[in-house]
Amino acid sequence: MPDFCGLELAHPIVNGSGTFDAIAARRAFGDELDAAFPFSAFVSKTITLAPREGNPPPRLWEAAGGLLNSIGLPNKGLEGYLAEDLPELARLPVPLITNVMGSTVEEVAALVEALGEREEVAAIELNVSCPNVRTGLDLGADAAELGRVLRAVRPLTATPLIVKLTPNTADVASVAAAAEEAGADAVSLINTLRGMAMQPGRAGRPWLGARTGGLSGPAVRHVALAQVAAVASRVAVPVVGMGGVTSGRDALELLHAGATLVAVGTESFRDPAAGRRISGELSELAANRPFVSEV
Amino acid sequence: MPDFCGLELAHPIVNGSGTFDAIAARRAFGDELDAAFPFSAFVSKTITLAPREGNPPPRLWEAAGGLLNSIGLPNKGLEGYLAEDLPELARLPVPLITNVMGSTVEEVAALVEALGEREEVAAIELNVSCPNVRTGLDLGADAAELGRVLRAVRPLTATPLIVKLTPNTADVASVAAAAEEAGADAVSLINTLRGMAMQPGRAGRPWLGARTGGLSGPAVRHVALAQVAAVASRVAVPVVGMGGVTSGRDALELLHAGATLVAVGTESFRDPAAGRRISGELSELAANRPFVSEV
Amino acid sequence: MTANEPLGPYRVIAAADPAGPVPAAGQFFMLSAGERWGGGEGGRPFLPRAFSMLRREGDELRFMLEDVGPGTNRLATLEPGDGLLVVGPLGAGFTPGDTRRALLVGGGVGVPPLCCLQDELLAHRVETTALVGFRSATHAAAATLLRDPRVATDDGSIGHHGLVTELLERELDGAGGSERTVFACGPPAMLEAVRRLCVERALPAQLALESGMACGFGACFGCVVSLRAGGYVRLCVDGPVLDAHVLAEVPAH
Amino acid sequence: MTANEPLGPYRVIAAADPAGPVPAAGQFFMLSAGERWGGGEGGRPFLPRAFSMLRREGDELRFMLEDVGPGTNRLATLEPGDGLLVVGPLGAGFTPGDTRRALLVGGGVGVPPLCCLQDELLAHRVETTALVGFRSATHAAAATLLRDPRVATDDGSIGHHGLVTELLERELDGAGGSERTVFACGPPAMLEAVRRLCVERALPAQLALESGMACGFGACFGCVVSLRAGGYVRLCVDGPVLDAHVLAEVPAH
Ligand SMILES: Cc1cc2nc3c(=O)[nH]c(=O)nc-3n(C[C@H](O)[C@H](O)[C@H](O)COP(=O)(O)OP(=O)(O)OC[C@H]3O[C@@H](n4cnc5c(N)ncnc54)[C@H](O)[C@@H]3O)c2cc1C
Ligand SMILES: Cc1cc2nc3c(=O)[nH]c(=O)nc-3n(C[C@H](O)[C@H](O)[C@H](O)COP(=O)(O)OP(=O)(O)OC[C@H]3O[C@@H](n4cnc5c(N)ncnc54)[C@H](O)[C@@H]3O)c2cc1C
Ligand SMILES: Cc1cc2nc3c(=O)[nH]c(=O)nc-3n(C[C@H](O)[C@H](O)[C@H](O)COP(=O)(O)O)c2cc1C
Ligand SMILES: Cc1cc2nc3c(=O)[nH]c(=O)nc-3n(C[C@H](O)[C@H](O)[C@H](O)COP(=O)(O)O)c2cc1C
Ligand code: FES
Ligand code: FES
Repeated sequence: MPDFCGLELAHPIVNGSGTFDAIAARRAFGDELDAAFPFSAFVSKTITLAPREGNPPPRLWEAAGGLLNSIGLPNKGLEGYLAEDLPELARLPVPLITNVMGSTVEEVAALVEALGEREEVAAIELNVSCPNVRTGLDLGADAAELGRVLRAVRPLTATPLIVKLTPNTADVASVAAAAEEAGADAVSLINTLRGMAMQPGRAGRPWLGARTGGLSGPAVRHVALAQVAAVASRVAVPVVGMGGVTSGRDALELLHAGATLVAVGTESFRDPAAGRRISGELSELAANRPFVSEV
Repeated sequence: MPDFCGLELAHPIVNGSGTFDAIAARRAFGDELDAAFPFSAFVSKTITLAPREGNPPPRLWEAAGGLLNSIGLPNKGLEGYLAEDLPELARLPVPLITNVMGSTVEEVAALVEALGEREEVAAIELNVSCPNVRTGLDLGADAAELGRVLRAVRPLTATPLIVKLTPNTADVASVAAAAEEAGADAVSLINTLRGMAMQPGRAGRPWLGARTGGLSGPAVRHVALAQVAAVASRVAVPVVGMGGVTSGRDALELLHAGATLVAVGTESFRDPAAGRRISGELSELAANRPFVSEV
Repeated sequence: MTANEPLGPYRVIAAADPAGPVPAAGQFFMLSAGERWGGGEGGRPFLPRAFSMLRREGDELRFMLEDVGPGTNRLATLEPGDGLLVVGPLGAGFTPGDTRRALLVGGGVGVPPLCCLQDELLAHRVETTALVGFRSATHAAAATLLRDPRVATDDGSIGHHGLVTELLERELDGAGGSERTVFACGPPAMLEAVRRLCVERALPAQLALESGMACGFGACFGCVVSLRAGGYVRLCVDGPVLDAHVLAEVPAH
Repeated sequence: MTANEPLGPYRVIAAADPAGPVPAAGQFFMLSAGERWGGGEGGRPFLPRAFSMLRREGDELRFMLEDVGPGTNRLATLEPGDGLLVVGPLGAGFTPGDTRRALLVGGGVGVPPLCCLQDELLAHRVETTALVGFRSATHAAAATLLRDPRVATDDGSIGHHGLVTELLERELDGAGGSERTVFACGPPAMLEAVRRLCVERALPAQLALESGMACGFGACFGCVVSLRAGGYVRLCVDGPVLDAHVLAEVPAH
């Protein structure tokens, strides 16, 4: 029973933000889904202050051992989320983590404040893989900028705050340390790696509607392990590790690298019950094979 | 016949540094290799000032769609290279590009000066994926540091200088622009993505002798396309694109993204003649399918 | 996988699904091989692939597919007994609804959902006309899955020499043409032509679209198509069958 | 791929190689499937796999392999006619050299290079003694590839109940034991035991080692082993057969 920021979770497997829509899944698979919910906590797709349509299609490109996506964070906006989605998500049998993103301090503050008031929201995850208006870089690529934003919003709520780091940076451990220092209760990583695909047969034309996208899946698993290990050895707050997990063994490796929870993303696309399968594999591994622990 | 920094090359396919050892390959495959050399120029493994043994084994881990390596730049050092390897490499039927790395300005300067004097060396490639003594970060992760080093060494030789960028950075295009401004004649990318693998069955123990390594192969192809496109649209100097190329089609996509040459790395491991195959596929594509060109 | 048989250049594959819910015409399933999914061209396939249900016979689901890439290639070469991951039924299928005479229009691998639909309509004694287009007579083998189909081929090797939308136009211009409901599935260019025809004539029309899909159950937001009114819908949960009149256009991919 | 046959729990596979150079005992080849290399456990295999030549018969190369992971699994399930990429012969094999009586010591998938070597030695009328260890009698089926082998099994189900290195020790303690040259190939623990025995007794010994390899032709510097004198050598170009006396130890992987 992992304890994560005060939440008692049934097992260490949660979903990666934006890779499982519990409301749509309920429509597709019926109420049995809730009875055997694949994750020990549910992480929402990223919510922004104003509604977003997302990027123009195509939004998907299949890569060797992975997926490149340029979804572009379509969502109903804060109000729509609170009015329409939150009641539905509150019915889930597991705690709800709401993921948010803003491109200015003010936006982030408004999101954190509004969600912090809702007791249905067990924790807030802040997605910092968004271009920062001041620097042009992703907010999460720059330790100083991220610290500035966090110090401004941290006092606005008592709800645990998870910072979802971007992997597209030279030194993720320094960024994580800055987040911890500025008051983050946990960090999560990795988000997708920036990538691009070309339209078959059309010279120089990108395939994705947004030109570039983010790579996920087994292709990024070893990058995730390196970043999670680097971050976990640098910060004291709990780490949610993710990136390319497809099995209990993969999850265990992230736990051994220092993660407290492991998120499953792209693997759910092929197997919607992957979370449940992986948490089962994980307990089997723990039960059957006492691992030699030496670091 | 691509013109690259004044070199007239027979086709656009070269090798990635450290992924083809022309001297060992001659021993394995005999002199026919030279007769049908797979690349239009040969790029040496990275040479350092002093000899290096490289990292402790294991040095290889197979990933989904790729390879994680922690070879650690074993080499005979500058003197050994000049005395033993250069005469052998000068016999190759293609121009020789020598790749070097130093961890201080003085080291880089000594390497560039010594190699710049040798007419067997058609160009020098500077590998900047090495931790910088001043900043702790990779030299190539930091535009200002890289500019400083390049401005110091650029005047030391008239031989074309290619800067091999590191992909482990937030904004590779800015680093490329700094390299260009400081006098680089070309840039090459991507080098390997930082990654880690765990020892099967041993909790938290890294597999690689050096703990972390670098990811290459098809798993990184879309990251390479994004970085090459970003760099090519930012700098005017020629770009050598690489990362996960396994076919003429992959190579063409990098060319369309703005590369002048394409390097083949990991793919040569499975197919030592991959360079020749890929350049053949490339000319076939060019001949048979007039691509619609629109950007 | 319980069967894998050729049908002209296509394959009809079957999967045992004793416990699954009964799918409706136009619904689809996400399929992937239980083993060795991957390792094809470009290291693919990685994601599952969407296939419309062709028919459910007893405990068996049937699909018809064309080998066009690494995913369909792998599925086409599986053998009975090999593992197959089946997720579904998914999405919103056709809504036959009223009693207007049904015009089924399809082409190529767009035939399967129309077969299902025809079965359903015939069971409800609704009259149907089926118009189907193919590249050639060999491909037209798939027309045998339908009852009384009228066939068009690109090369004229069987049936009407030309596009199936020409047959459709003739039919709509004929007696009772304005009293039809159109149900269509096929390649984008065909569907776009059908959409235009039906929008021009203000005819009710339901189009079963395709789009790249990563998940098929609403999780990834990757499969969106644009609406005429602005905004996007996810094809896997709000479709794959959409009202022709709400669409901006049928996307080329 | 021209043949794929079981030999106990192993497979013996054959590949047509009409144009290739004639390999020497102890040399190896890098193999990979022509199609669908990948898509196994963890998305692997990706790199080619190293296999010692078992024998060359006519234009055919033969290999013996054990299915231990995604690469060997894929190769073990190929069928005659399927594409196989073959790179080689590679590396430095055994150097039979002198006329001292040869002691061949092997275990499991270490048998193939000893078969080759025995053929060569017998052709030069050098006497050989072959000692081979296996997990069980079923595995010991691979001993039939050798002439007059003496077998040890871990479970005692056939031959000596114990380690092959016990047979070796007995042989070295016996008459003429100090007049032997040892040629060995097998799992790391066995090779390390052989190395110690031969170093202690100052006996000439050549060990065919294994190591993870990415390329097999000296390109990647990934396959290094430590020398007693310090430094590393690449097993694929300076080995896989190395003099036992130059090694620091036989690495566990
Ligand atoms: C709801 C629905 C129902 C369907 N029903 C059927 C059916 O009944 N029968 C049938 O045969 N087919 C059906 N399809 C189509 C089928 O899903 C595709 O043919 C299949 O996914 C192709 O996969 P592939 O790997 O064989 O080829 P791919 O190469 O994956 O697909 C071919 C197309 O995908 C694009 N593409 C190429 N490379 C990539 C890449 N790396 N990433 C993303 N896109 C790429 C190109 O546009 C190319 O034309 C249906 C699709 C949908 C959405
Ligand atoms: C010169 C030489 C000759 C050989 N001759 C033979 C022969 O004649 N017959 C034969 O059967 N075998 C032979 N081998 C061994 C054979 O090459 C291996 O068994 C084979 O490579 C295993 O591949 P696999 O994919 O089946 O299993 P893998 O899972 O790749 O290999 C199993 C071992 O590799 C390690 N491993 C696991 N995962 C990974 C990973 N992701 N990356 C890197 N390492 C990993 C572990 O140590 C594991 O025990 C030889 C090896 C060498 C070097
Ligand atoms: C289709 C898709 C949509 C995603 N949307 C979001 C999102 O809205 N917010 C976010 O923080 N991360 C998002 N991610 C990133 C994932 O949560 C996760 O960090 C990443 O995919 C790596 O994990 P994986 O390899 O297991 O998929 C998305 C990933 C995918 C593939
Ligand atoms: C085994 C190995 C060794 C490498 N050694 C070097 C090196 O010495 N110097 C260097 O600049 N890059 C080195 N690289 C990086 C490659 O040159 C190339 O940038 C990278 O592998 C991406 O290309 P690929 O995906 O085609 O392999 C090495 C890569 C591999 C796999
Ligand atoms: S395919 Fe994933 S949302 Fe439709
Ligand atoms: S396996 Fe690549 S150098 Fe030996």
